[in-house]
Amino acid sequence: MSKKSFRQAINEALRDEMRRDPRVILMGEDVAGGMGAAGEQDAWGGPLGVTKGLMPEFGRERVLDTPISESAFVGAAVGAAATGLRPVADLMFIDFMGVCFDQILNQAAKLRYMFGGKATVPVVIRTMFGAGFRAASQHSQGLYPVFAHIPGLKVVVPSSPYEAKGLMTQAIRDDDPVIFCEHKAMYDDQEEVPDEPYAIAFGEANVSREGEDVTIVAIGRMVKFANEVADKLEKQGISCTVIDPRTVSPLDQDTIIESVEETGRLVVVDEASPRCGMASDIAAMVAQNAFKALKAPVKMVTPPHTPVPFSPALEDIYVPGPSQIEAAVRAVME
Amino acid sequence: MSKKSFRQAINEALRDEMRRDPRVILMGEDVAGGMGAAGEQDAWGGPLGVTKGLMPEFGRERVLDTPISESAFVGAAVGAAATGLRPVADLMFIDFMGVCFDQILNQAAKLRYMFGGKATVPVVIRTMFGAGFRAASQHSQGLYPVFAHIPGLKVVVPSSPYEAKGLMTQAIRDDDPVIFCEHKAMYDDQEEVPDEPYAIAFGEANVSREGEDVTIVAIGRMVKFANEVADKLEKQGISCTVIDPRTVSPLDQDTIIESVEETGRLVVVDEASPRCGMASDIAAMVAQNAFKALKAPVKMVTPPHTPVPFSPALEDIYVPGPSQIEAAVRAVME
Amino acid sequence: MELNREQLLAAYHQMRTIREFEECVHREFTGGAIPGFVHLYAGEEACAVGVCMNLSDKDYIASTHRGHGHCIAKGCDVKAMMKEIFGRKGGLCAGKGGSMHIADMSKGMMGANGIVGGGPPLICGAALTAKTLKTGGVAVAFVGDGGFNQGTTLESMNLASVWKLPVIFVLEDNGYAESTASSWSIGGEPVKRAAGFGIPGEQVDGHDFFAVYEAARKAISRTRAGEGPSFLHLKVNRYFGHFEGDATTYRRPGEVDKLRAERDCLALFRRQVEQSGLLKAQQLDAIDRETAALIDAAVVEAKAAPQPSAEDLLTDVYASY
Amino acid sequence: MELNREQLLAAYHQMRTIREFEECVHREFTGGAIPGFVHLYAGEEACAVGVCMNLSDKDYIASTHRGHGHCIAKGCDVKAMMKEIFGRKGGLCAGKGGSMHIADMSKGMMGANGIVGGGPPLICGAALTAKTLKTGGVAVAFVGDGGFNQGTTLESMNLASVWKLPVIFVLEDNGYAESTASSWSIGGEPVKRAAGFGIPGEQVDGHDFFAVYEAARKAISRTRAGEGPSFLHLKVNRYFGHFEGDATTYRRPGEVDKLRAERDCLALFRRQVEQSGLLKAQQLDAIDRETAALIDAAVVEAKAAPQPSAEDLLTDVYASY
Ligand SMILES: Cc1ncc(C[n+]2csc(CCOP(=O)(O)OP(=O)(O)O)c2C)c(N)n1
Ligand SMILES: Cc1ncc(C[n+]2csc(CCOP(=O)(O)OP(=O)(O)O)c2C)c(N)n1
Ligand SMILES: [Mg+2]
Ligand SMILES: [Mg+2]
Repeated sequence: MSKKSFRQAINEALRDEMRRDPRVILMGEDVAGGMGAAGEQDAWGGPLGVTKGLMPEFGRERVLDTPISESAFVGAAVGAAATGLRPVADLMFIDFMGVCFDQILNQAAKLRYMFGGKATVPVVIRTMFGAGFRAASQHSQGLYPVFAHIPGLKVVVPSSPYEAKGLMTQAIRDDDPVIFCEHKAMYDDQEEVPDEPYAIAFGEANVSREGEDVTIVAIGRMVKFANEVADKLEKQGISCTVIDPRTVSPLDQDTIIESVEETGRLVVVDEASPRCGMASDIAAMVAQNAFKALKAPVKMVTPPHTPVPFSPALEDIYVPGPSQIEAAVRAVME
Repeated sequence: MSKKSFRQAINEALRDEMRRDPRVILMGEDVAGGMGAAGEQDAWGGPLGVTKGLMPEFGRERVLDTPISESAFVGAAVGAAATGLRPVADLMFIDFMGVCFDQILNQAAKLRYMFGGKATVPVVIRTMFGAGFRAASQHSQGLYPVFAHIPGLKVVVPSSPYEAKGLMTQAIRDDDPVIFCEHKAMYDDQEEVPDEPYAIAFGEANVSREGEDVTIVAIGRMVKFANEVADKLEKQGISCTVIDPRTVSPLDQDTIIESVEETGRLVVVDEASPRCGMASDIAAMVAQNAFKALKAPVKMVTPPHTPVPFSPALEDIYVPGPSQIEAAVRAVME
Repeated sequence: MELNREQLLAAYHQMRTIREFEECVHREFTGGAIPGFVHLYAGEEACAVGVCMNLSDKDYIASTHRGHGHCIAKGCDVKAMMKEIFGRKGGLCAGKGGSMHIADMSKGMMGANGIVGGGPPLICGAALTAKTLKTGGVAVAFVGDGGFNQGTTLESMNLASVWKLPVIFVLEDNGYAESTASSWSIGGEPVKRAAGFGIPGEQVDGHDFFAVYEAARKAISRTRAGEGPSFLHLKVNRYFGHFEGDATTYRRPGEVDKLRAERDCLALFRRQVEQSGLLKAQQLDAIDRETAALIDAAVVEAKAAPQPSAEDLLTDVYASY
Repeated sequence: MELNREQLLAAYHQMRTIREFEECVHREFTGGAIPGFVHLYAGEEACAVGVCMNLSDKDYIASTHRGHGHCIAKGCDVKAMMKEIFGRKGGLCAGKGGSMHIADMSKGMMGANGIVGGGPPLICGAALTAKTLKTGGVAVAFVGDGGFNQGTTLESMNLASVWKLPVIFVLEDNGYAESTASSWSIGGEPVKRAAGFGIPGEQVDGHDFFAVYEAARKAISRTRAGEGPSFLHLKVNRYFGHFEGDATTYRRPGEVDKLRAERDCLALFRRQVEQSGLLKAQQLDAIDRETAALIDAAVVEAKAAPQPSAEDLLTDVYASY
């Protein structure tokens, strides 16, 4: 056990699984870096350094830099997974899904079903998402609701270094295609993380605190904010349960429903766009399955229905934060 | 006024707008057909003949066949729209969005916002969706919830020939990018359709019948089923309002909310996949905004969370039909 | 390299099986017994068989929407294929895939694909597996002339070139993508385009089994030896419409009749092996009868096979739930 | 074709403005005043200016993530650009786009693009508009060596070829895509690749303004005359990291210093026009001072400009609500 950043936690999970299983390989643009160049090899380890050090240990045969050809290399990861490897492909930003979406939507997600169960596709697609980085409309999106919409994909959104390590380990060991969504503003977050490998099961939410008045379901970076708000409101006599689904698909419906059956109130907090998003997905599920328990309207906290603006002044009001969450909790308590 | 098929209705809207405005052009694979071939020109008019006859009238300069390069030609339509034309691009099946998604997600939808309002993108992307055709997993999806998720896109799902003509006219006249989703099993549906051009405004739901007990919101082909069920239940003393949103983005929230405020019960019927879909989008919106009026849990009728199977025996139980809708209405009446 | 009698008989057997299969599916579809979208391979048999004769089970192929021929050439079970196309239990994909998604991973057949250009990226992955695990295998991507313009195909050519993957790209240029002529839709010249990605290739008459076989043999052994991807441009024709139901009005009247009379790969094959004395007409006739009987039996069995059961709808979405 | 004095001064003015702009943005970013992802064009000025000198406002360009140089070369307002990069009101895109989405449709600048390969399809559309409305305009897609492997780019080359669009594809090969060498990532040879799509092209020294200008002139007039798309492969270098913050350890130590000393486009330009007696040192020095002052003023104004207001967040999503 030691303090590790979100970045280190993921790096460690990748390293440990690569040590354990020679079929695990990495590929992506500059996942090592320096390919073909005269200077330093492993020059990048990905744009935010998450895969740094893996190429020196495992060699270029297992850590493959790629041309900028996401369809080809994400598809290659899918094809390699179907034929015996366990690739982890790096789709640098989730916003780039658009240039390789078919290989995820129609190939990775469907091969097993279309082939009557006679294929498995144990591929992991790591990708960065999220606003707050002043990275503007094409580098700041959530977009995991799009993946959650697609049957056949598992979609992971870790909320802390500890979660990230355990979920990445599971993602690599899992026999289904997994979209692993890392919030780019969390890489430097730190917490105590075990040194040895461990896997966190998919479809099991983490209840980070239990309360009596309101259930807050929050995703990714929003979990931290939800806990902050819950801390604050606790002192003011409002007691909240905070649930982190960890995997948005499969979704641990039971934990959410059971909690709402106790509290009678639901606030869902998500950073992705509101329409057909995770907030509405969870809110609707509760309105259908735990209606009798509800004492107040469900409340969704999301950004507005706009692209992500560049200007810091605008982005700061775009991203949901503690104040919006607090307002929502207070609203359902009225 | 005369009986027209869904196919004819769309063809007429395209033809009339092309006559009215020389900037309207069509492009897509085999939208005319026969390009470069020795036999008949205008050989196809699209795989289901929807654009047949337009090339002979408007010429190959305004009805452009394309290579199989959806990113290039959908992107070209977007770029042409931003520079002065009003293109209608044919993305043959909505399932093919994966090979051109970036041009829709990050270009068409965002140019206006990213450029601070200094661009308009009056492009229409026509596309076929829907199950029931035994077309299997990669040619039967709904997928419009993915487009509805994206700020900057307008998404239309017509439910009849009359609606199709008026909504296509509006789509072409609209200054925003529009995804126009045509259910492939509806092309031969017929009804009375005016001969002259008319536009149906976006964001205004059609209330096809008003009742007191249950609000059914249904989309696309499901509208017909919902009306059938409402007819049947009427005779048994259950009176339903049936709402067709027509455009799933923008969504006419007010009409839905007002209706639920009267009936107190909501069933949402959608053919797209359930997670982060239109059914949950509408159900959650109501659970948040009309909670006080609700007398029963909201109920969603969708296919299961699986790809679309090929076998007719399986596909027939995959697609929601009148029996599932009836069961849902009865359930909320309990 | 000369093919021996046994190999020649096998080649003819496969080509003939494909032809019978497709003619039969055409009849059954027209009769209303087969649902969905069906694209037939008749006329192109020499391509699939000429290429796949150079492959074994450890080698993979990725097919297109026009996949029956590739399936048969790669050794898939013909009866299970027919059941699949009828959507029945016992189908190669349990009835869930149908014609457009027919596949058998155990035979190295990674699937027909409903997405034009869907296969090449996948096949790069199969090649990467072969390279990483040093299986000695190669991987073949079949692409149509239409699919040759899809970005996924073009990217895959570059990736295979740069990664030096054991991939052979086989362009089956049957003159049309739906109703659009390949002479129009392909800018430039295919062999030069491949060369522009650093991939050597050649153009071959796709009606001529021997020409295809020989070109494929050279390309595949070069690639198998670790020299990187290769390319073949097969000029060929299809006999039926783009899909079943297509009236093919974009073709000159009589175009197909002339092709059937003059460029039929089965007839060309027969002429060549009979004239050279390698095989006798009776041997080939026997194969004709045998394959016809096989296909008849396949249809009878497919029609008698049970429908999938309701619970099959919800399985196979995930490997672990 | 000879450039007259006025044109030469204008060319130098633009190149110098770009250099000043980028050096200044580098300083301000390092000092923490500029947020976000910023990619600088310094070193490549001769490419943007050499090409865009052949264009007018009715011609369109699509840029890359490294877009400041293209913006300036296409005539965008430098002060509004600086405000945009600072995210302020009055920015070229009202502060909503930033460096990666800087654009001015009224100048025919269709935008920097955060998506590698995002621009070429759009530019095919601009070219289609020009062709359909017979404006006489052409459209230029700037693509990096990394972006040259993106399927969207490759498809666009084929589409432009087949549709005979007035598009010029300009490959700015600065040796790297992020940290990956273009000598590795591009399979085959770029000019041959373009030829494989039926597009003629040539390779040019991208440090040499005159070489770029002349090659672009020929390519653009050919394309403007209706002969279809053209291609240019510009070999060049960037001075700064891939983005601001990149330590560029993948480059040989001293690589950039040597380039700055030996292959700097501004220095090469000066030498040539001075030696040939076309322009005098003083004239160029005056431009240096003028552009430096302009950029200084731009920064001062940008820093003083107000932030966008909260209601701006919700506008410009749709043209009609
Ligand atoms: C991405 C995508 N675009 C379009 C289609 C529709 N489509 C199916 S087959 C086909 C033509 C393919 O032509 P080609 O590649 O030459 O193969 P062929 O049919 O001639 O064997 C088209 C356009 C598709 N299935 N996928
Ligand atoms: C589709 C997509 N993939 C990856 C990236 C991340 N990315 C941004 S710039 C870049 C390198 C581009 O290299 P090149 O095209 O040579 O342009 P240069 O930066 O050298 O000007 C990469 C990989 C992106 N923005 N979009
Ligand atoms: Mg073809
Ligand atoms: Mg570069």
